[in-house]
Amino acid sequence: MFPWNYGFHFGAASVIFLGAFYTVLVVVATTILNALWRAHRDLSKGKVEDIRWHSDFHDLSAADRTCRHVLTGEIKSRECPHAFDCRECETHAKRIALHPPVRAAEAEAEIFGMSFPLDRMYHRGHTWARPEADGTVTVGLDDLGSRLLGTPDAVELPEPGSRVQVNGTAFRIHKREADVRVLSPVDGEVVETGSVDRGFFLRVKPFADPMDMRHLLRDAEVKPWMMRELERLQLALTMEGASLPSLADGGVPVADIASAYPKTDWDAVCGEMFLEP
Amino acid sequence: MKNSRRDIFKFAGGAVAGALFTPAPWRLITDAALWSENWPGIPRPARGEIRARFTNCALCPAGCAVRARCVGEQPVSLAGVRGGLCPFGLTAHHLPYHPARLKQGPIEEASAAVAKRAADGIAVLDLNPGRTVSWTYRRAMALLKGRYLAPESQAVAYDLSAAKTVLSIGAPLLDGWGTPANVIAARRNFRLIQAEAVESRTAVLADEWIPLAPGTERAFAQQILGALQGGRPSVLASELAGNGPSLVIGDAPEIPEINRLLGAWGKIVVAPQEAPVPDSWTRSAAAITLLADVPDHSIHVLLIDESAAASYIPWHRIQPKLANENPLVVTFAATRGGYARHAKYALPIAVYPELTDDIAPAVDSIHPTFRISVPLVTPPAGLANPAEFVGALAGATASNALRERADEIHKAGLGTVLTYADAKETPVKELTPDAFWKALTEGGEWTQKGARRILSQAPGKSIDPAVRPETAIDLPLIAIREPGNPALVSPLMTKLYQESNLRLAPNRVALHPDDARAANLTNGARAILQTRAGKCSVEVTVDPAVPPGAVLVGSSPGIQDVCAPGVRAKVVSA
Amino acid sequence: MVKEMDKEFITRGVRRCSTPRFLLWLAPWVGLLLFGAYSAGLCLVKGLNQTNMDNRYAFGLWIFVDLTIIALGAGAFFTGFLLYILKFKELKAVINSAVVIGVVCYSGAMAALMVDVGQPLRAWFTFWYPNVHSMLTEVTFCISCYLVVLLIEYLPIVLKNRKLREIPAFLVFEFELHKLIYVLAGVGTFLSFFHQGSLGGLYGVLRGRPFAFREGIFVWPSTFFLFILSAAAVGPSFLILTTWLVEKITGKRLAKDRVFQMLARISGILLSVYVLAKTVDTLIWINRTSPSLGFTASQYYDWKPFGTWILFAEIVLCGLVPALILLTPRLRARRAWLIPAAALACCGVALNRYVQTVQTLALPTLSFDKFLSYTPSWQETGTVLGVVAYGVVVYSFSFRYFQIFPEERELKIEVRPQAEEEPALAGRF
Amino acid sequence: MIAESKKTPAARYGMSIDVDRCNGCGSCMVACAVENNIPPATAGATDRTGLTWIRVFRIDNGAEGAERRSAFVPVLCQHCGKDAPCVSVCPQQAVDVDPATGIVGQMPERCLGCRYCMAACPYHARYFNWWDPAWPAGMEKTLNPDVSPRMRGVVEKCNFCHGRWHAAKTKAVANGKTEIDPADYIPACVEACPSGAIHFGNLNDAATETAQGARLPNSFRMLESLGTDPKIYYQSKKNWVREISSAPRPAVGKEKARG
Repeated sequence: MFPWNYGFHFGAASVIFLGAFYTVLVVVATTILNALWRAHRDLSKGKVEDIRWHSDFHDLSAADRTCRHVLTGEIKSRECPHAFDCRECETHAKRIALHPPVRAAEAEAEIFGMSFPLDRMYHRGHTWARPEADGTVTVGLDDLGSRLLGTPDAVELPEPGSRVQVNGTAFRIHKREADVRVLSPVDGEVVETGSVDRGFFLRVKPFADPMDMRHLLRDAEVKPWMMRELERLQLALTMEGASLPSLADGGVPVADIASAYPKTDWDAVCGEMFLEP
Repeated sequence: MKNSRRDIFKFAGGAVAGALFTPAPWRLITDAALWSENWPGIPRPARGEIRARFTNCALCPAGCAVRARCVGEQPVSLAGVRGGLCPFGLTAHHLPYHPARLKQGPIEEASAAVAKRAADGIAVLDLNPGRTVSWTYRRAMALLKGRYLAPESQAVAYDLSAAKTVLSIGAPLLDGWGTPANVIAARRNFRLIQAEAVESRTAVLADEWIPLAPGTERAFAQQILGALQGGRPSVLASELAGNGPSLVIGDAPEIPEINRLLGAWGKIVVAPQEAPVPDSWTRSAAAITLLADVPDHSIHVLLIDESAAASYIPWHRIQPKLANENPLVVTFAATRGGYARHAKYALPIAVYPELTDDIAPAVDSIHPTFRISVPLVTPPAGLANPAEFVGALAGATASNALRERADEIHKAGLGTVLTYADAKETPVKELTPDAFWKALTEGGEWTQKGARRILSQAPGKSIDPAVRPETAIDLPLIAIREPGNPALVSPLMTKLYQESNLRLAPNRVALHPDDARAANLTNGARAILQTRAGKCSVEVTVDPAVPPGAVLVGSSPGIQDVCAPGVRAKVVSA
Repeated sequence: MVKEMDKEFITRGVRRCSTPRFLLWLAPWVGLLLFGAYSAGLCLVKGLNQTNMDNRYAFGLWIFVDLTIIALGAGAFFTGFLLYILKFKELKAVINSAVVIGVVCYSGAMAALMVDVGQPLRAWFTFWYPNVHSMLTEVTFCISCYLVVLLIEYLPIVLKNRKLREIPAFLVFEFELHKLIYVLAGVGTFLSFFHQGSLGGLYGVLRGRPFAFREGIFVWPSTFFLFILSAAAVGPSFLILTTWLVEKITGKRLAKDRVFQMLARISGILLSVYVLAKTVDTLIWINRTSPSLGFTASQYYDWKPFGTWILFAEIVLCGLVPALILLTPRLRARRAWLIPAAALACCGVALNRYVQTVQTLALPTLSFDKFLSYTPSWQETGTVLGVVAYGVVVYSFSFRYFQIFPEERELKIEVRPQAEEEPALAGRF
Repeated sequence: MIAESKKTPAARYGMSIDVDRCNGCGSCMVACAVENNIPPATAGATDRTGLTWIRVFRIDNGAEGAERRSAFVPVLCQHCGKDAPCVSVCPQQAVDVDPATGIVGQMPERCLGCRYCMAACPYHARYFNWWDPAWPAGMEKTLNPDVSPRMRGVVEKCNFCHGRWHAAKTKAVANGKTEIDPADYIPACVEACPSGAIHFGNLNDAATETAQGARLPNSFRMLESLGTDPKIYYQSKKNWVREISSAPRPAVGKEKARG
């Protein structure tokens, strides 16, 4: 193995064989060390939430990764290459520049009996962000999200003062067997926590002022997105074995959908809907 | 400075990385390699200066000269001085450690019991006659009015070097028959015809092998005798007569007469000669009685000397000679496998190379010789000395007999002594008695190469012509005997018996594949060997070299007790 | 709540049986595994006299099994190679399964080898004093390196477990490692290429065994290349077979038909190339190699029971026939053809390994040798069964807790309508 | 040491065995076992699991009945001179060829017991320690001090009594000689053979009996067609015995030699 070991001959065979062996060792070791070093760097830079989202996003089925502009029918098919962070997206920027989002006619969109006030912006993980007058942003579950989780069994909110980031965990909600990580629509520092009854869960002081909210859905985008989400919900329910009247029949999602499907794997349904495969 | 856990990890990591650049870990690996190359638990041979010591092998009458490589006093290998040794002799230095060796026995109790009943009718059965101790027995028996018994033997010696054609009827000529060095030296000069049922080790090297039907050796001998006597001519008989001097050897009773007709009697077949014996011994010695000549039920006390037994006599031939009521049998044995099975007392004896004994002349030894097997290893305590035991019964001291005999030889002043260490031959006349004794006990041989004596007694009283084949439908096989083994063999003989099947192990029988199949036996199976005389548990070897209809039997005492050559036998699955 | 004890470890959205049921399924395999451990323990403590191998049959059941499972485990390297290097994206559906099979096969083979050698504690001498001219050195180096690579490839699958990835360090490491996985796939391909080859070379270089000896290119006998080809050819077939088997046992659909078809096509193409090469090699061996060593090839097949039928079975029945089926789109589209063809291909390679190891040693070389037979002792068989049980246990665990088939969730919906007529074994995992 | 062996011409030790003189007594086998500290067989050992560095095979001409003839052939490591099949296969250099003597050596201390060399050897001259070596109590005192006993799980084989070679070499060096005296170096089997069937010596030295035996017209080597250049030469005047040098032929209706 080494020139000083018994029986070592400096021949072509030895040099080629051991050369290849050491190369393999070096390559494998380098790869591992590289991965470890990168992981260490990520951890120290606090990129865990970012990576968790990227990893989750990567595992979403292709249909779930559709670009928002496909939902609105602007583009025929496109998979989001930026993990739903449209702030980095050139296509989005161009699109916005070409067709500024149409303001919706009413102040509130009603979709299958669910209300989506348009004073706020929606994250594809079923949260909304509403800029407040004091420069903070309130974060809450949208109507579909609320109905999916009904009255939560438990809510785990971050401590005020902690940080949340876009697509990172905002808070956790337990409902039946479901344990859902709700994704944050904004970057910032938590200044106040709410509750189901107060209508919001977090009040966040954004890092950047004004806050960049390009990645959130708004106005006319909400409706097509919601239609798509209901389709997904339908699919998820079917997949998880729901046998009760399906939504496609025109049924309106009840206030507590979970209780309507007692035999369904609610964890799987929520995972699907809250973008957490 | 405060040390965090992190700092400790960093330090440890740095230390490990740094250590890789020192020789320590590499050295450690190499040491681990060396350690694993020498597992513990394996015996370490004792080291020490190696020197050669010489003796004579006492395992059989061949008495080969032996050079022993010894570490200190312990022989670690044996080799022949004149040519190679047989496998038994080569490994004899293992015998003292044989697990089956008899190590303890009630010597005093036996002595008292024998002494008490000696007057009833005592006998000594000497299975290795012709030794100095045999004279001791004869003297003791004369004093005790007992009998000195020897197995039946032709009292002849053969001068192979004088033969031009040798016909061996089943004799293991090249496989332990005589002294290997003599036979191999003579082999170049004679044509060897081996007539035998199985292609034995001798038959393989014979110039011609005549395959006999099993059990027809006697008929074959009769045929030759008939041809020589002018009956139906036979090619073989003419060859023997025409290509003389010819010699026929074997067990058939016709053979002495054949040899006489061939002119070998007196020329090749001569009288065995003995080294000089003190007059006082010959004067007061009991006669040699053949076992067969002893009246039935006449022996009340039988002492058997099995040491270096040249042959084993089946128990069923000894037993009828014993008194009906409570016979006392004492055997001097190295193992429990022989007569110890039938004896009241089995007394342990020294084995070669522990023992001090002289060696009876071999069948091909035509000159008087005297060779002593001197101990290379100290015998353990608690062994019986047969000579002293028997001598003590008669009130005679026997412990110095060998020296007395040597002094007698020296007194005669004839012959020469060959010392193995320097390969020098010195006339006895030039030596003092002590120097002569020293030469004998440090590895030497006395021989008197004088004029040989012609046989005075002509052979062939009346030969029982009857060859009555045993008729037995229930015993389909005919036994053939593998040449004998010493009673005790080295554990290393597994190389030949078990790890290669080169030799048939003493407790085995070999069958032709067809016979094995008929008896539903496979190689290595346990089986029962049955004859008219009884049964014996054996292991089976399936060997196409065994002729169909025959069973080649090993030489263990158990098998010999029930199965003599030529008898009908059966092997059944155990 | 024993029933749902391990719920939080199970991938979201897949259906797995209850914990007691899973334990019930594992019980016999764990029993077998313990029996195997006992058998192997006997061989390690008392020595190899516990086996029925001997000086003439120096290799036995274990080597045959090792060679076979390493060939079958070749799916791991070959799928990785196709997916990460040649970018056959569809194979993402089975790559995890392939890696688990690889880990199982290679670690099982290594374990069996450790029992097989007389002094396992000295195994590292091969690294310390390597004889670079020995095929076995190449095998040892490559297999141990490749096992390390496989374990590293297996790591992301483990770390991706739902519960484990909640630990940030695991999550991040898995993410970063997965990004570099193509490097490992490349290294794995390189190593596999050489050890599959040198396993073939192992026997091909035996000049003293004209039945196995082959001429070759440079330092490698032709079996070197034949083994690589055959391993690459049956790796995908074995993946088809295992995936199908798991589907049958669990009553779930795990991979899209497209994946099966692709694997079948790859296997078919490689298998036909292999059959061609093997035929040419056999002809050269019969007509040139063997006679030049003084052995007429026909004599090998005169020792019963190893007649020429074995050659026919190896090349035609278990080579050409499955190759043709796998190459015919109409036939391979139907499970009734696809699965037997894949099984035949696997049998073919097993037979080839059997012939190379067992028949080689059975045939006499000296004219007074006997034709030998050998039956493995129960300790040998037990050890092999233990390795099989170990494989089943590891695979079952992996299947239950890790995402072995990423398409499973998607395919769940398609199997739904038949839910009522699920096979009895449904939900086993 | 290396410079020294370059000065003197390398020896090529070999044997010449006269099959016609071997009566199969087995002395060579036990002498070998004594010399090389080979343990006696364990209870379960057979002729396929034993340790017999030199093994005498009984062969026959394949005929049945009266035509059947046998011979004994001692088979030991043939010390292949060219492309020894066992040397290149050992993964950890436990097998080597001494260029000074041409002896194929085996280092059991280095061996991990993979048995690849055994599969490689066409002469089946390699043996594996299937059992822990065991001697009856006390018998370990008779072990040869010049040879280390081997442990279970390693391969061993004939090395032309390396212990004896070493002793001879030491003696030669002590006497200020570069070459060992042929009389000092005789393997145990050669010494033990009662019929003198085995001759051992330097094949490069044309004067030795061994080299002369190798040149006899009825001399042959086992499986010479494999091209391994074995250094054990056999002689026999019998045609059927000489045929054992060639490949085996199955017994399907053909006359053949078998063991």
